Amino acid sequence: MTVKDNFFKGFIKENPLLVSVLGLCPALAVTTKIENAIGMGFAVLFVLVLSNLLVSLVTFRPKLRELVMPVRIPVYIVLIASLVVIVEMLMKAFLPELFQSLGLFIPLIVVNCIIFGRAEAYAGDHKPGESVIDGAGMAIGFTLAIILISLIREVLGAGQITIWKSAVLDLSFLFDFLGIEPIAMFMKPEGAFITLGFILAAVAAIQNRVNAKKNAKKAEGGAK
Amino acid sequence: MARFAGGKAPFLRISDQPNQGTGIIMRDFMIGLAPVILFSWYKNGIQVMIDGNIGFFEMLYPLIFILLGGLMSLIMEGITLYIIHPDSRSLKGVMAKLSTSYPMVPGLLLAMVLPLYTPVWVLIFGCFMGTVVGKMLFGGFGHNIFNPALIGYLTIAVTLTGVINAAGGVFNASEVLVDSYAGATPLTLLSRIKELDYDKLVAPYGTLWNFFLGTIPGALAETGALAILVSYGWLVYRKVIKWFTPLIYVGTVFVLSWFIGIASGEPGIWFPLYSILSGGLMFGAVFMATEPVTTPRNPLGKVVFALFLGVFTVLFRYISTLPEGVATSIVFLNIFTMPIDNWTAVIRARGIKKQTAIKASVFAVLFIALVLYAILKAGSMYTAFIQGPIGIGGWF
Amino acid sequence: MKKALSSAVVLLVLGIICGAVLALVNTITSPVIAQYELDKKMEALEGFFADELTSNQKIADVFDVEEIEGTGGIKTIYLLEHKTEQTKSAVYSVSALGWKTNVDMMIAVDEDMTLRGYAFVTNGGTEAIGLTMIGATLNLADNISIQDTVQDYDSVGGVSAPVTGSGVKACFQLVALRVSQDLGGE
Amino acid sequence: MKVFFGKHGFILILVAIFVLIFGLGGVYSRFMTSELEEHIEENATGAEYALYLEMFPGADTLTPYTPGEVSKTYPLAGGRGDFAPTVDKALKILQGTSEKGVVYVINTKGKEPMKVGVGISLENDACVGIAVLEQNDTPDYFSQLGDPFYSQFDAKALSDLALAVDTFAGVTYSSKAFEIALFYARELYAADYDFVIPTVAMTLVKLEYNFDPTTFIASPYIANIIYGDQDTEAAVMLSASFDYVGLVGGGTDLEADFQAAVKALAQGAGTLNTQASFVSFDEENNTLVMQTKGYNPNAIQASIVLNDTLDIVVSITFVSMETYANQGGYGDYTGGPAPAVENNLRNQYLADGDPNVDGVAGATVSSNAVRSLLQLLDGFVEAQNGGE
Repeated sequence: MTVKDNFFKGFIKENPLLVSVLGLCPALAVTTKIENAIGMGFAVLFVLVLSNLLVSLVTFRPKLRELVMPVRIPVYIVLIASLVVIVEMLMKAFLPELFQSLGLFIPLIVVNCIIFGRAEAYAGDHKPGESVIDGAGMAIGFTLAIILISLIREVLGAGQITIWKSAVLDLSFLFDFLGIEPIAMFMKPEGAFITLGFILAAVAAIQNRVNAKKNAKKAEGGAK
Repeated sequence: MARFAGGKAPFLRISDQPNQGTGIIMRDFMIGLAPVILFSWYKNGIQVMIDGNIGFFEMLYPLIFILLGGLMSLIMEGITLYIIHPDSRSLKGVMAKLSTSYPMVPGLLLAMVLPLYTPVWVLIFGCFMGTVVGKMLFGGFGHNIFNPALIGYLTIAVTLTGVINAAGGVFNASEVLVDSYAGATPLTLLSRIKELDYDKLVAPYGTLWNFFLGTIPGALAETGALAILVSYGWLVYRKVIKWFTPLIYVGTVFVLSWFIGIASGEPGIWFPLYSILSGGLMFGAVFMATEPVTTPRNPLGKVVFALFLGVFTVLFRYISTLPEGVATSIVFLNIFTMPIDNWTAVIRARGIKKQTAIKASVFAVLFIALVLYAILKAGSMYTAFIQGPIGIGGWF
Repeated sequence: MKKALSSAVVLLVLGIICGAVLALVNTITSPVIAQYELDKKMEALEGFFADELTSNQKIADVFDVEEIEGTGGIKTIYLLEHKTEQTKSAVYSVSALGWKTNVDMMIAVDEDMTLRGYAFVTNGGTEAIGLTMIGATLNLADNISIQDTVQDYDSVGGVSAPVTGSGVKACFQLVALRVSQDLGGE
Repeated sequence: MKVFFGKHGFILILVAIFVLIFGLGGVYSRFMTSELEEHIEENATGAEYALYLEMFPGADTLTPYTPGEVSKTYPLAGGRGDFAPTVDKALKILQGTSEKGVVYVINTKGKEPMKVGVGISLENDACVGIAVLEQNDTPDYFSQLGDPFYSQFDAKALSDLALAVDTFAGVTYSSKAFEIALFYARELYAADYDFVIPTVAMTLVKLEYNFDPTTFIASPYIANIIYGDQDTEAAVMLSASFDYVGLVGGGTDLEADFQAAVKALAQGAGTLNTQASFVSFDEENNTLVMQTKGYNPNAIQASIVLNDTLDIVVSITFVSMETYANQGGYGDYTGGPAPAVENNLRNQYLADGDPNVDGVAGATVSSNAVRSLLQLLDGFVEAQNGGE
C-alpha cells in the first residue's frame, strides 16, 4: 500500500463514519452547525494522529511491545485520555465558545470507537510514520463526513451555513424565493438519523457500483 | 381458493372473483374516495364561492391540492424506483411497477387529512416522508410496516404545524368570517378547555347535525361524516374493505366516550356522538384502519386490531395534550400488526383451547386494563368527580 | 511474575509521564481560562452599566469592582464603586427554585435602593416557558425601589408560569432582604 | 448529448414535472394565503364595527370622519408621569341618515398601551359603552375587570361634574386607562359637537394640617376655598385621602359637585407632606401619639407627652421603631445600635427646639421620616400656642 493509498483510504473506502459506522454519537449530536463539525473534526484529528503515533511508538520496538501487549488496553486508555484532556484544556482556553457548543462530546472522544479502533486495528502493528498518515487520513475522512451531515442538516433545518463563528452564510433569501421555510426536524435527533441514513445509503450505492465496474474490468482482463 | 395463495400480500379478491385484479380494486378504491374528495371540494370551495366569499381560483384549490398530493406521491415513487431498481430505468419498466403498487393513494390520503391552507411545499415534504421514507425504503408496496400517509402526516404534525398555522390553518374562507369558533377545531377546543359542556363544545359549531354533515372546521376531508359513510357503503359493497373493522373501531370509541362522559358526570348521548363525529376518526376508520398491508389479514386479527385502535385513540385523544389521537394510534398499532396477526390466526384456527387460551387471555387482559385505565384517567381529566370522593385519580 | 511486574512498571511510568504533561499544559491554560471567565463576568456587569461607560471603556476602567461570596440563594455579590463619582452599586447573582430547576438571575441595584436592571442567566422551568424568560421583561417601572419589586413584577407575558414566576419573586426577595447590608443608607 | 438523453431522459422528465409542480403549486398556495389574509382583515374590521353598532340600538351604518384636534395630558396611575392620549379614528353612527352617536377609538395607556373605543350618544350626551380593542396589560389583573366594571360605562352622563371611573380594586393601572380614554373622548366630543364640559368655579386658597386635637384623627387636613358664583369662602375638613368630611365648625354640607371638586383640587395641590400623621390624643394625660413611615413598611410610632397648655413638649418616646434589630439595617450608619437614629434626632429636637434636625448620615430614609414627624409635631405645638 502506497503512502497515498494509506492516506486516502480513510476518505471513502474505509471512511470510519460512513463505512465502518463508528463514532455515531458525535456524528449525530454535534452536527447541527458546520462550525461544530469542523471543531469536532480538529479535535479528533489532533487526538487520533497523536494517539496513533504514541500507540505505534510504544508497540513498535519488539522488546517494549512484549511488555506493553498484556496491558495494552489500559495503556491505550491512559494515552488517549491524556490527549483528550489536553485538547479539552486547550479548547477551553483558546476556543471557549466552541468548547461550550461541543460540550460533553469533547471528553467523550476518549470512548470514541474511531480512536480506539485505529489504535487496536492499525497503529498497534504498524510503523509510527504509517500510523500517523493513517490517523490523519481517518480523521480527515471523519471530519468530511460530519461536515457533509451538518451541511445538509443546517441548510434544511436552519436555513444558513455557519462556517466559523461570524462567517455565517444566510440562505434565507433562497428560502424566501422558493417560498419555503426551514424544517426544524432536521435540527433534532430524528433529522440526524434520517440524514445519516440517506448518506450511508448513497455511499453504499456508489461503492457497489464502483466495485461492480472493477469486477467487470477484472473479468474482462481475465478473459483476455 | 384464496387461502392457498402464496407470495406477497394483499390477496384480497384476486382469485375468488373471475377477471378481477388489483387494477379493479384500485379503481373501486378511487371511486370510494370520490365522495369524500367531492365533499371537501364542495365544503371548502364551491359552497364558499356560492356564498360569494371567494373567487374562481380559490374555489378550485381544494380539488387541485388533493390531486396534487396524489401526483406528487406518484412522481416520487417513480423517481425512487428509477434510482433503486436497475430494471426500471424506462417508462415501461416504471409503469409496470407503478401499476401494481397504488402509488397515488398515500399522497391522496395525506392531502385529505391536511388543513386547507397547508403550503404546497409542506405537502411535498409530507409526500416525501410518506412515500419515500415510509414506503419505498421499507421495500415498496407490500413491505411497509407503517401506513405511509400517516407517516407523512405525523411528520408534518410534529414539525411543521407552526408553518401551517402561520399560513392560515384549518379554516376555509367562509369559516374565517365566522367569529364564534374561537379559532379552533372541535378537538382543539376540547383539549383547550378540558370541560365537557355542550354549550362550549358543540354550540359554537351549530348542532351535532352540522358535525354529521361536516360543516365544521377541520382538515380538508376529515369532517364529512356523511360523505365518509357513503364511501364506506361503496367500499363494503365492492368488498374492498371488511365491513366490521371501521364499525368496531368507531363503536369502541363511541362506547368508551360514553363511559368517560358518565364518569365525568356528563351522561348525555351528545358526548359520544360528538367524539366520533369530530376529528379524523371516521376518515381514519374507513380509509386507514382498513389498509390491507399494514393491518392484520385475518378477520379475528382485524377485530382485535380495531378494538385496540379504539382504546388507544381514546387514550391519545383525551389524555395526551395532542388534539388528534387517530393517526398516532394507528401508526402505533401498526407496530403490533405482526404479533396480533400471528396470534389471532392461531386462535381462529384452533378455537379457544389449552394452547391458545393464554394468547387469548393476554389480549383480553390487556384490553380490559387499557379500557379501565382510559375510563378512569380520562374521566378524571375533565372533572373532579372521580378524583375527589373516591381518590382514584391520584394513582395515575 | 517478573513480566507482569515489568508491564505494571511500564504502565506506571506511562501514567507518570502523562500526568506530568497534563500538569504542564494545565499551567499554561489555567490562567487563560481564569482570565476568560473573569472577562465573561465583567461583560455581564457591563450590560447593566452601559450608560456609564463610553464605547470602548471596560467596566474596570470606571468602577472599582469587588467580588463577595454570597449566602443562601445569593451566589455572588459584585460591589461596584464609581471611581470619580463615588456612587456605589451592587450586582447580585442570585438563584431560587423555579419549576423543577433554579431560576438564575442577575439583579443590579443602585445606591438609592432602586432597581437598575435585571437579567436572566439560565432559565428554570420547562424548556418552552424557560426559554421565553431569557431576555423577558417583567414590566417593572423605571427606578422602582427594590423593596417594591417583590409585589410589583409582572408575570412573564404570554405564559402563565406561576411556579417559575415564584422563583423570580424569590430572587427579588432575596436581594431585597440583603441589599441594605451591602449598600447601606437604608 | 443524444446518448445522455437517451439514457436519462425519463428521469429528467420526472424531475421536470416535479419542479413544475413545485413552482406552480407554490405560487398557487401563496395566492391562497394572501387571499386568506384579506378575508381575515375583512372579518376583523367587520367584527370591530359590529361591536360599535351594538352600543347603539337601532343604528345601522357608520362612517369614519376626522375629529377635531385636541391635545391634553393626563397623569398615569402609579405616578409614572403624564400621558397624552391620541385618537386613532372617529366614526359617526347613523340610523338611516340621522346621526345617533359617535365612537372615538383612543390610544390610551394602562400599564401598557391600550386601545379602546368610546361610544357617545348624541341624544343625551352620555357614554353608552366602551370596547377594548387592544390591551397588553398583565392578563391576571386585566381579567379581573368584569361586567360590574364595564357596566358603569352604560349611560354615563358626560355632563356629570364629578365624572370619573370607579377604580376596580387591585386593577388601578388599567382602570385609569379607561378614565383617561373617557376624559379624552369627552374633550373630543366637546370639540366636535356643541357640548360644554361642565366646570366648577372654585379656587383653593390654602391647604394645611388640622391641628385641632378633637378632630384631627378623622380629618387631618383643612382646605380654605372660595367657591360658587357668589365667591363664598369656606374652610373644609378633609380626610387622609382628601375626601370631604365636613365644614369647619359645622354648617350645611357642600353640594356633591363641590365636594368632588375640593377633593380633586386638594389631591392635585401636593403642598403637604403626608408622611407623618396623628394617631390619637389622650386629653387626660396630654399624650399625643403620632406615626411616620420610614424605610420599613411598619410605621415608626412616637408617644409625646405635652405640658398642660399643650405648647411645650415634655418628652418623646418611640413606641415602635424601624424593626431592624441590628445596626446592619441602617446601612453603614455606625452611631450605635437601634433605635439610635430615632433617639439621636429626638435629642437634637429636644435640645434646641428646631424641628429641622440634621439627618443621621447613612440612615437617610429613617431620618427623613422622623424629621417630618417632628415638623408636624412642631406645627401642632405652635398652633396651640397661637390659639392661646
